[in-house]
Formats: sequence, structure tokens, C-alpha cells
Amino acid sequence: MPLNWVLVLTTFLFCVGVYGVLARRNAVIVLMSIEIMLNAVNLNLIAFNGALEGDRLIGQVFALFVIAIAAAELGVGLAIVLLIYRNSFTVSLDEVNLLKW
Amino acid sequence: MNLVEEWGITLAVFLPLLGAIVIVLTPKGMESIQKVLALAATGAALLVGLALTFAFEHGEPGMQFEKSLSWIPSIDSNYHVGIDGISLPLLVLSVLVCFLCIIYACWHIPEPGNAKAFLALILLLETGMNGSFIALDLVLFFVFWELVLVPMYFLIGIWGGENRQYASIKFFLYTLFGSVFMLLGFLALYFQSDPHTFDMLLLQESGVLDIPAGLASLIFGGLALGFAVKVPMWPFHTWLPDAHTQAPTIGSVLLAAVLLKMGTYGFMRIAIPILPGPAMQFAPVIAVLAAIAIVYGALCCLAQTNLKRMIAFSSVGHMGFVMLGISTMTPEGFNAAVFGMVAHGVVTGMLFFLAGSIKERYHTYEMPELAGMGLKIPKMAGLLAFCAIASLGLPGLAGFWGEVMALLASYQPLEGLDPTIFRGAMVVGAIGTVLTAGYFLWMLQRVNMGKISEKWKKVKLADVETLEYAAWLPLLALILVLGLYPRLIMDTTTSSVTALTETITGRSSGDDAHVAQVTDH
Amino acid sequence: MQGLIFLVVAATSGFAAVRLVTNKNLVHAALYLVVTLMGMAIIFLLLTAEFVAWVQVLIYVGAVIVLLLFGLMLTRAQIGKTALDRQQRWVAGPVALVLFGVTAPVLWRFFDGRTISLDRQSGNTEALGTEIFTKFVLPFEVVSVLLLAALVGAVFLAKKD
Amino acid sequence: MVTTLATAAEHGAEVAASTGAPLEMAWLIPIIPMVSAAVIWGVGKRFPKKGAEIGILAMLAVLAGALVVFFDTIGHIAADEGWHGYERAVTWMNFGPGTTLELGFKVDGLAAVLLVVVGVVATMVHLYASSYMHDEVRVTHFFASLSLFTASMLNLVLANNTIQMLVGWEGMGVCSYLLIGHWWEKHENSSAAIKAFLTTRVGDVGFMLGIFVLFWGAQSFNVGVISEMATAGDIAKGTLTVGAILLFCGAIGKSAQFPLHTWLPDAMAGPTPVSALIHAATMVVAGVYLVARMFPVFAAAAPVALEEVAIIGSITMLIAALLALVQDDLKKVLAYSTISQLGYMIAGLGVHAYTASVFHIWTHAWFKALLFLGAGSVIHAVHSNKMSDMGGLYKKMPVTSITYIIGGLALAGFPPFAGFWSKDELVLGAYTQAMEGSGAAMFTFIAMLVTAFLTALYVARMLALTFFGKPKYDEKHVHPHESPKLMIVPLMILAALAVAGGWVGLPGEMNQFGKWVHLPGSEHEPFNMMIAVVSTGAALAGFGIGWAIFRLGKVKVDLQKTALAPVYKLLVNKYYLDDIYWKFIVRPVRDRLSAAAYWINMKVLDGAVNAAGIVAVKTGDFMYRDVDQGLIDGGVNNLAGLMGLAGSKLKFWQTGNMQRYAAAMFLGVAVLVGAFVFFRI
Repeated sequence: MPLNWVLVLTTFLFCVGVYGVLARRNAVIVLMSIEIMLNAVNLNLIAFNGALEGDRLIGQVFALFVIAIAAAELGVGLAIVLLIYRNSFTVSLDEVNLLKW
Repeated sequence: MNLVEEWGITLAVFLPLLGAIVIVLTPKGMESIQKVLALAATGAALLVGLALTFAFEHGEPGMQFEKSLSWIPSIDSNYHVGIDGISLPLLVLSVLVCFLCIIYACWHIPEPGNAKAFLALILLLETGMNGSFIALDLVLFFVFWELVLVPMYFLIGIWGGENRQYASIKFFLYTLFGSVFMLLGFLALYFQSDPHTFDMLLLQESGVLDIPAGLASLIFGGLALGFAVKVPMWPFHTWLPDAHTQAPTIGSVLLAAVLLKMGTYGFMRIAIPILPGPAMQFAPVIAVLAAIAIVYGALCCLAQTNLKRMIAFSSVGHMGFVMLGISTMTPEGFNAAVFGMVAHGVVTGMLFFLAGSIKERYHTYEMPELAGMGLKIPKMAGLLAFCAIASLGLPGLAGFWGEVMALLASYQPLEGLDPTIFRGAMVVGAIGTVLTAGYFLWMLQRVNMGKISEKWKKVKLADVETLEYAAWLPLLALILVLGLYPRLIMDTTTSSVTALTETITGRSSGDDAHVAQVTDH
Repeated sequence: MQGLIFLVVAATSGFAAVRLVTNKNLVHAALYLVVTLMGMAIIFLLLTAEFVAWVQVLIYVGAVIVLLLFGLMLTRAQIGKTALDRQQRWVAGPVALVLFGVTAPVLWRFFDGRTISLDRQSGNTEALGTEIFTKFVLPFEVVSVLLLAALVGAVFLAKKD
Repeated sequence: MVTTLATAAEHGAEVAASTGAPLEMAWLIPIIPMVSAAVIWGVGKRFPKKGAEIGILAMLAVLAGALVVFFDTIGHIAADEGWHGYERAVTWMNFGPGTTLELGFKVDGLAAVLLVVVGVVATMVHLYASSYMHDEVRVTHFFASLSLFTASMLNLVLANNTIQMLVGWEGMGVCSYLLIGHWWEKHENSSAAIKAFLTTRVGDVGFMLGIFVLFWGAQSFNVGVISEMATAGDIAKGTLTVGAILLFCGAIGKSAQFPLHTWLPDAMAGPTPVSALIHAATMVVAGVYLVARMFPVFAAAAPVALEEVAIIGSITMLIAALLALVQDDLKKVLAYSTISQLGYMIAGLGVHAYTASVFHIWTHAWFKALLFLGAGSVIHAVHSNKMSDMGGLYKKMPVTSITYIIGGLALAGFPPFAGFWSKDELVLGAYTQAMEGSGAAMFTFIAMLVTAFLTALYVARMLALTFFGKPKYDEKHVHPHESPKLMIVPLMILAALAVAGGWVGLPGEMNQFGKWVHLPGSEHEPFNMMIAVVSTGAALAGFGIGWAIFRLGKVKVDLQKTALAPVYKLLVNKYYLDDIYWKFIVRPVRDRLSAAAYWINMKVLDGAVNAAGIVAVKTGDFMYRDVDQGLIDGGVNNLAGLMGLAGSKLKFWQTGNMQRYAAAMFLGVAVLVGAFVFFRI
């Protein structure tokens, strides 16, 4: 299968994820978008692993690690969202401006 | 002794770090135990420093106690450390001042308290400072250099004055800005050297001989920018008054006494010996900037009403003398620079201690409100006068030799440099000494002399206390001893700075005759 | 054949992803995420990464989605048709488009002509296991510590004091 | 390097060849008061007289040492005409590979004479002050500073190299600062102290630079080496001239020569014993001593450097003598008189009258210290500095009066008092040079004669107003009486010296002083009766006129109402020099220039830093809010709207919204990738 096809798909998914991260105000949806981006990356890793014709499976191993770390990230991220919600009764990112100094 | 020779400098660097870790592990609130631990760690480092001084072969130009361990093999960066006559005085200054700072911290932890974090940060800071003075590998140097930023940022940002947020962020970003250029310079040196190396000594010997002149100037410019921000050279000094003024007393002392020296040390250890050609090109510029800094710093001091801010600005002028000495590229000038660094560390550090203790009593730095201090707390006032007079460069006290040698050297800079510019800088610098005397004397008039203001007439204030004396006496003694017996430093440095000048003449012209002429005064 | 399947699955999951970030209903968004992730799993399978594919199904489609749904419910976000956009479309859209417009052609040009070999007959789970537990055993342990840390952190953050 | 070291070594060997034991210990002389200063500061407060006794003991030791060294030195000189002096040094430090600074001492006739001057005056002043300062505040500090001052002065006198001289020189400066400002509760006093320090520091810059110039010319700080090389012509003439003039700047500052003389009258704010010791007898002659010590350099740099010295000295003696005429403050009369007499010495050096100048240091020290201590005694009695509060004190305090009059006559230059002999030699020296065709020397000669006249005039005025006539003080409240013994005895000793001190320099074969202090090349002129008569005549005329005006009232002169009124005004205002310095130098630099520099610092340099920070932080938001939303999306409705928009948007650049930050980040990545790929950077 041509590598290009997969690459275009992953790029597309990644950009969709970017859009979601940037455009949506609900923190949970933002987290979902991040998952899409991570998945795009995973697909990339696997595709390159196949395309580079080595005997080893380093790309897949990395994909596994990414999945594991994504799970961790999601857990912590959701915990933060819950915390913010408890403190300010909102999960709208436009009302959360902790970066302002 | 073997332990000292093999591992002495490593111990001096990492003992404080060990202390910091142990302190962090102690439970909160056990202040006295934490203080004892901090004292022990810095005291051990000080003892190591003294042992090193005794083990050191004074008068040998080269590196001593060198140690090289593999660290990051993939980029050939090693844990390569060593000291020579230039770094030893600074290392000893650093361990001494840190120890005294801890003693002072035992007397008083600034608001909002939390001795544990405060002491641990100071110890971490000491590791960074000591490390910078011993590193012989650019990556290692950079790590220590940046390590210094973080604790200082927190010291200013948490224990600082009213405007601490602004000052700490400014300090952090400004110095970081400088070090980015420095890092780029390091990387350029790495990629330009053949074989690629981060080792300062290798780079100095053979590393970057054949690179194009324009690129060499560019690299030197980057390094110089990084160091100049730290020194700070005019016009990159504006972080300093804010950081100094807002920092807690100990922070100011460490900033003045040790941190600023990392910049000038960088010039002498890295920028100049590795790139002597561009250094010669840039030397007149540095001299002019230094002369400006001297007069400019003095003028800004004259405009101050805030005691601490005035002392902060005086650093700009004093470091101007140091840079003037460096810019001459002669052994006399380098000697002046090292001496000036140590003297400034001792004298200005002491002035900051005094300013801090005065604030503890009067709760202000504003000079008009302090009037009549000589009647209220005469011992403190006497010490202030002593240090002010030492700082204005009175012969027989520490401040004098650095200034006078820097000016002396700039009459006759290294062959190949235009003496006219340097002599102009000399005259301007000499005029600066008058202004320096002026602001210190007017400060004394406003603070020590006159009548006590109404506000303080009835209030009883404590004069200098025992713990304060304990922290200050070594510095006061050093001010006097360095002034009367300058060989204490000169005997250590002279051979090293002579070697430095020989590196420059040997490398920038490749002509042995020059070397002979320079050394043949 | 494989190419055809790929195109279909890719189109489906791409569509689902777009719907995910544009629709107005939160629960629907979660369901679209399921579709996208399932599509990805199928593509993993196509690319002979069957272990990763199953891990994907188990962890993402199984665990993560559930977690997200819980998140949605716990934060009592408005479930239903509400204005979920931040009126930021006009920033986010161009940025995403530009990113795509720049990256996709670049990748296309650089990797034109390369193919992915799909001729492995047997499963590669064993090889993958060998890889992880020999060469990557330290990172693996580190990841496990990380997971533990994340677990503790999440509990700590989310617990009511 | 090799050559200079060899020179130094030869030099050392030569001078060390003929020595005796006392000279080897001469370095102890400055150490004694230094130790005593430390002791007084440390434990002086616990002593019954608060440290005064330690100071006096130290001074007695110094005096004894100085006398031993002095007599040993003149013994050497008597035994060997070519004896250069005794010099010993250790290495103080190495500046660089070939630049050595020594810590050493050198005793020759010049140094020995100064040692005696310092030793005697310091001892007298300490004795006097232990009574005079008895009830004052901070007595301990006072005596410690006095001791430290003495140590610095002795160090300067004995120094064998220029840097060590600078150390003593500046040490004296700071002690002078501390002592002038002794009563620092009053703002004027601390200001006077600062003025003294800063004004002399201006000169010190010249001194310091002169040291550098000569160092690089001779590759040595050693006075002997520099002098020998200068005389031998081993240093370029231009270097020598520049070096000499710069050195002389130091002398101008320290010895209160025009135009830097203005600090000395203000320095009278200090306690009177300080004025006697520092601002009359010792510190202010340091400048003269410096020129004398480095005289071979000046001589080799002739004529430019020497003529400058002569002219500055002449101007100084004239203008200061004129100022002394109009002062009401007794101490200020003496201060201006000191400036004028220092001008004599400086001008004398300028006309090659080397021995005569040093001789004048010697005699001047006795009578001027006497006059100051006497003035202190008077001021002590009437509680005022002003001559308009005195008068008729002759009967109330006879010893003070008689000794004071002796001092005055010595100052005015009447034979056979000490001042006559030295002044006569100076005038003679100027005359001899003038006859050789030197215009500057001619000017000096005339200035000296005029000054002799003026000196006698103001001495007459001072004596008449203070001790004779009717009492002008408030007789109900002030009851003048003779001062205590401890103050009187020093007066009597100094009076004896003011009479007899000049007899060591009698003309002709008797002239011992000419043998003690002698420099080959500046030969001593034989006594000239005509000059002696002329200068004495000038003095007599001055004194006669003064006495006639101020004591007898024969001539009524009201300066303020005659044609001389503008002159009077000029004098009262001290030629407006103080005003000019204050208005055009001190104030602009201290207040305006510094404010300007600080303004630049805060607004330009710091402003640039802050602006860079703000711009860096907020560029991303600016792109979105103002370019995208403000200009393209929102459109520009009108100019006023744009202004308002800009104002309000500027305020909210920083939203803290992370999504907008992230957008900027991704956009940046995209742009960077694009740039890298398409433009192949």
C-alpha cells in the first residue's frame, strides 16, 4: 500500500484534532481532540515501521508507549477538568484564564 | 590530601547539593535542624575550599586538580573540571560568602519565612555558582550557569520586596535571553571545531583556529552578549538594580558577591582564550562601554534616595572597572579584573549585608529617613562608613587595587590595541572615581550624619548583634587584609593571567616576538 | 483489495473526526470518537499491526471512551444542542487548514513512491513482545511508573478534600 | 625589564651600602601610630581619657624615633657629602610578570626633616588636644583618626615609591575628612568635610594618572629609579612633562593651590587642633613634599612643568593673601595665610629654590601650628571664631598673646624669626632665576614681594583686632582667662621653635639645612643683602600700614565705601570661585546630570527592555485581535473608533486564554515548516 495514502490520512486527522483543540470551548471535547491527534501520530509510527522494511518493530513499540502515556494523560487531564469544574462550575475554556498574569 | 587533590573541587560543588537534598528530606518546621544542616554543608564546602587553597601550587599557570569523567559520550561532553589561578580566588570567595550568608540566615530568615525552602535554595545556588567556576566543559558550564538562575529566581520572587514579581521575572528572562546567545555560541564552537569538542582547554589549544574571521566575530559576539548581561555591562545592566533592590538581603549579597563574577569569569575563561582574535577586535568597544559604565553608574548612584538601590548601581560602576581591566588584555589588566572581582564581592557583599540589617531595624531603605544613624546605632554606622570608604577605592583597603591596576593597565594595553582609546577610557574612569567618592560621601552624610529624625527619636534600636558580627567579621577582615596584603590574591593569579595573555598574543598574531615583548616589561 | 478497504475506512473515520469537532451534541461527539478510533484500529490491522490494533480497541474504545463519558456526565455539561463553539472558528479553521496545506504536500513529496509492505503472514505479537521485554524493558518499566504516578495524581487531584 | 631591574638593584645596593642600625628600623615609625589607631578604636573608650593617652604615648614614641633617625641621617650627611639616603624594600606584589610594586621606605635628608616636623607638631597637637577636646563628643574617634592620620603622613614621607605615597596621601585625605566632619550633627560641617575630600580627590586623579604615566615611562614606581632615569634622559620629554603636570595636579589639590584651594578655608569647620596639625603643618605640605620628592622629574621636564608650578604658586599666594585681608573669622585668616604660604613653597620649587622651599616647610610648620593652637586657645576663651568678638585679650591671656605675636611676626617675615630666613631664601631663588631671563620667575619674584607686604598687613590686622584695642566680646557673659597648662606648654615650645627654628638655615657657611636637604642641580644661592633688605622692607611697610590702620586708627579706610568697593565685594565673595564650582560643576553633576542619567536608565534602557518583554509576550494576541479582528473582520469605521479600539485592545492584549496561545503556536509551526521546505533555508 502506498505510504502517501496513510500519511495524508494522518495529517488530515491531526489537523482536525488541531481544529478541535483550538475551536471548542468544552474541555472534554478538547481532550477528545487531543486523543485524535495522538492516534494520528500512532498511525504514522506504524506506517513508517512498515515502510522502512526493517525486521524490528520499534514503531509499533512506540505506538504502544504512546497509547499508555495517552491514557495517563487523559486520566490526569480529566482530573484537572473535574477540579476546575468543582472550583468554578465551568469547563468552558474561555472562562478559564489561569495563564493571565 | 589525596582526597582533596582528586575530589576536592567536586566535593566543593556537590556538598552543598547534598546538603540541599538532606534539608528537603527533613520535615517542615524543624528550623534549627535545617539551619545546622545548612551550616554544616556550606562549612564543609568552605573547609574543602580552604584545603584546596593550601594544596594548590600557587604560581603554576596551568590547570590543577583536573578531573575528567565521561558524561555524555554521544556529543563527547565530559565531566571535566579543574581550577587555575583565576578560578581559585573566585571559588574560595563563593564558598566563603555562601557560608557567611547561611550564618546570617541563622540570624534572620526573611518574610514569609519557610527556612527549609530558603536554605535549600541557597545551597542549590551555591552548587551552581561553584560549578561555574570549575567547569572546563562548555556543556557542563552551561548546566551550572543555568542552574544558578532557578534558585535565584525563587529567592527574589518569594522572599523579595514589594515589587518582587516584576524583578524576578525580569532577572530570569533577561539573563536567559543572554544565555541563549551564549548557548548558540557554544554550539557554533562545537560544530566549528575539528574534531567536534566542548572541552574548553582543547578549544583553547587548537579547536577553532581556522574559522573565518567574520564567523569568529559572530561567535564572540554571542558569547560576549551572554556574559555581558550577567556582568552586567552597560547597557545590559537594567535587570541588576531591580533584582538587587527587590532581592532579600542574602540574595543581594550572593548576586553581588558571586553571581556577577560569573560573567566576567566567562570572558576570561571562555570568550577571550578561545577566540583571541575577535577578542582583540572587540576590546576597544568593551573598554569604551566599561568607561561609560563607570561614569554612568556613578551618576545613577547620585540620583538615588534608596540606599540599597544606590549600592546596586554602584556595582555597575565597579564591574566597569573589572571589564576595563579585562579589555586591556594585559596581565596587569587581568590581575586587576580578578582582584576587582574579589574585592567587589567582599565590599559590596558587605554593603548589602549592612543595608539589609539597617532595613531590619528601620524598615526602610530611604536615606532621608535614616538620618542620624551615627547617633542611633553607632557601630552599624561605623561599619557602613568603613565599607563605603573601602568601596570608593581608598588605598589600603580592598577596593583600591582593582581600580588602580585597571586604570594603570589601560594606559598601556596589549600590543595591537589602540592605546588612545584606552587612555581615554582611563581618564574617564579616573574621573569616575571622583564621582564614586561623591556619592558614597553624600550617602554617608545623609544616612550616618545629621540629626535623628523625629520618628526615630524615642524608638530604641539594637546595634550590631553577635550573629551579625559572626557573619561579617571575615568580610571586614578581608577588606583590610586584601588592601594591605594584595599578594594574597596576586601571587595566585599572576602566572595564570600571564599565560592567558600569552595565549592571546600567541594565537592572535602567531608571532613569537610579540609574546616576548609583552612579557618583557 | 486492501487499498479499497483502506480508502473506505479512512473516509469513514475522517468523516467521523470532522463531525466530532463540529457537532453540537457532546454525547454524539463521544460516539463519533468511537467510530474514529475503531477505524484506526482497522487500519492498524490492515498494516499488520494486529497487537496494536487490539490494544487500541481495548484501551481506547473500551476504557478511554467510558472515561470520557464519565467526564462529560460528571461535569454536567449541557448535553444537547448548545453553542459549543467559542466563536473561534475563524482562527482555528485557517490554522488547521494552513497546517494541513503545508504539511500534507511536504510529506507527499518526500515519501512519494514508498510503499508499506503488507506481506507478513504470521502474527507479529511474539516479535513485539520480544522487542519490548528485551530492548525496551527499561522504558517499559518507566512507563509503568508513570502510569502509577498518573493514577496517584489523578486521584489526588480529583478527590474532594 | 632586565635593564630596569638591574637599575633598581644597583640603586638599592648603592643606597644601602652606607647605613647604620637606626635607619634600618625607620619603617617602625609609621607602624607605631597605625597600631595606636587600631588600639584606640578597639579599646580606647575604656581608658580614663578615652584613648588620648595612647595617642600621646604613640606620638612621643614617634617623636623619639624621628629624632633618632634625623640625627643619624645628618650624621651620615656630615660624614659623606654624596650620601643619597637609605632605602629598603620588600615586594608588595607583582601586578604582572614584570611589574613589581615594592613596599619600602627611604630615608634621606628631605624625609628626615619632614619626620621631625610631623613628629614635633603631632606631639604638640596631641598634648594640646587632650585638654582642648576634653569634654567633646567622640573623643576616642578623634584621637584614633589623629593617630591614623599621623601614620598616613609618616608613610607618605618615608615611602620609596609612588603608589605607597598615594596610599599615605589618600589615607590622610580620609582622616582629614573624618576630622573636619567631627561635629557632623551640623550639616555645614559634614558638607565641609565632603568638600575637602572631593576637591582634593579631583587633584588626586591627576596624581594617580601621573603615577601611571611615569610608571610606563620608567617601568618602575620607585622614586629613586624614576628620578635617576628622568635625570639621565631615559624617559621621553613629552612623557615627563605630562607626568609632571599630572603629579602637580595632586599637589594643587592637597596643598590647596589655585584653583582647588577653596576647600581649605571650609576645612576650618573641624576642631582647631586638627586645623593646626592637618591643615597647616603637615597634610597640606604633602603636595609641596610630593613636588620636592619628585623634583628631578620636574627639573627634567623643565621649562614647561616648572613654569607652570611657579605660576600656579604665585597666583595662589597673591589671591590668598588678599583674601586673608578681609576675613573676620580668625581661623579663616590663618587658613588663607596657609594657602598663601603654601603658594610660596610651590612657587619656590618652580624657580628651582628646592632647599629654600623645604626650609619653608620646616619653619612654616612651627609658626603656623603655633598660630592655630594659639587661635584655638583664644577661641576657647571667648567662645567665638570671630575677630569682631575679640579684642583686648592681651591682658587676659598673656602667654597665649605673646606666643601668638611671636608666631605672627614669624609669619610676617621679620628677622630674626624663623619665617624670615626661609622666605628670604625663596625670594632670592626667584630673583636669581629671574635674572637668568625667566619670565615666570620674574612674575614669581614680584608676587613674592607683594605677598610679603600683604602678609605683614594682614598679620598686623589680625594681631591688632584680636589682642589689642577695646574688648568687643560680651563682657557680662564671657570671661576670658588663660588656658590650662596642657595647652600652654605646647604653645611655648612651638614659640621657641618659631623663633629659633630658622637658625639652622642661617646664610653662609653656617647653613646646616642646606646640607641636610640638598639636590644636585638646584644649588643654594649665597646670601644677598639687597634682597634681604627689600623683602624685609616690604614686610615692614605692610606691618606699619596695617598697624596704623587697625591699631592706631591713623588712617581711616572703609573699603566698602571707596572706589575699592567692587574689589572688596570680590574678596568677600572669594572671587566667586565657590559659587562657580557649586553652580556650574557640583550642582549640575550631582543633581541634574545624575537625574538625566537616571532618567535615561529608567526610560530609555529599562524602557526598551520592558517594551521588548511586552512585545514578545503579546505579539500573538496582537495578530489576532488587532490585525484579524480589528482591521479585517471588524473593519475600520472611523479614525476615532480606531483610536479607541487601539486603546482598549492594547489593554487586553493578554487574555490568558490558552487556546489562543496554542493557535499562535501551531501557526508558527506551520509557517516555520513551510519556510524550511519551500525556501530551503
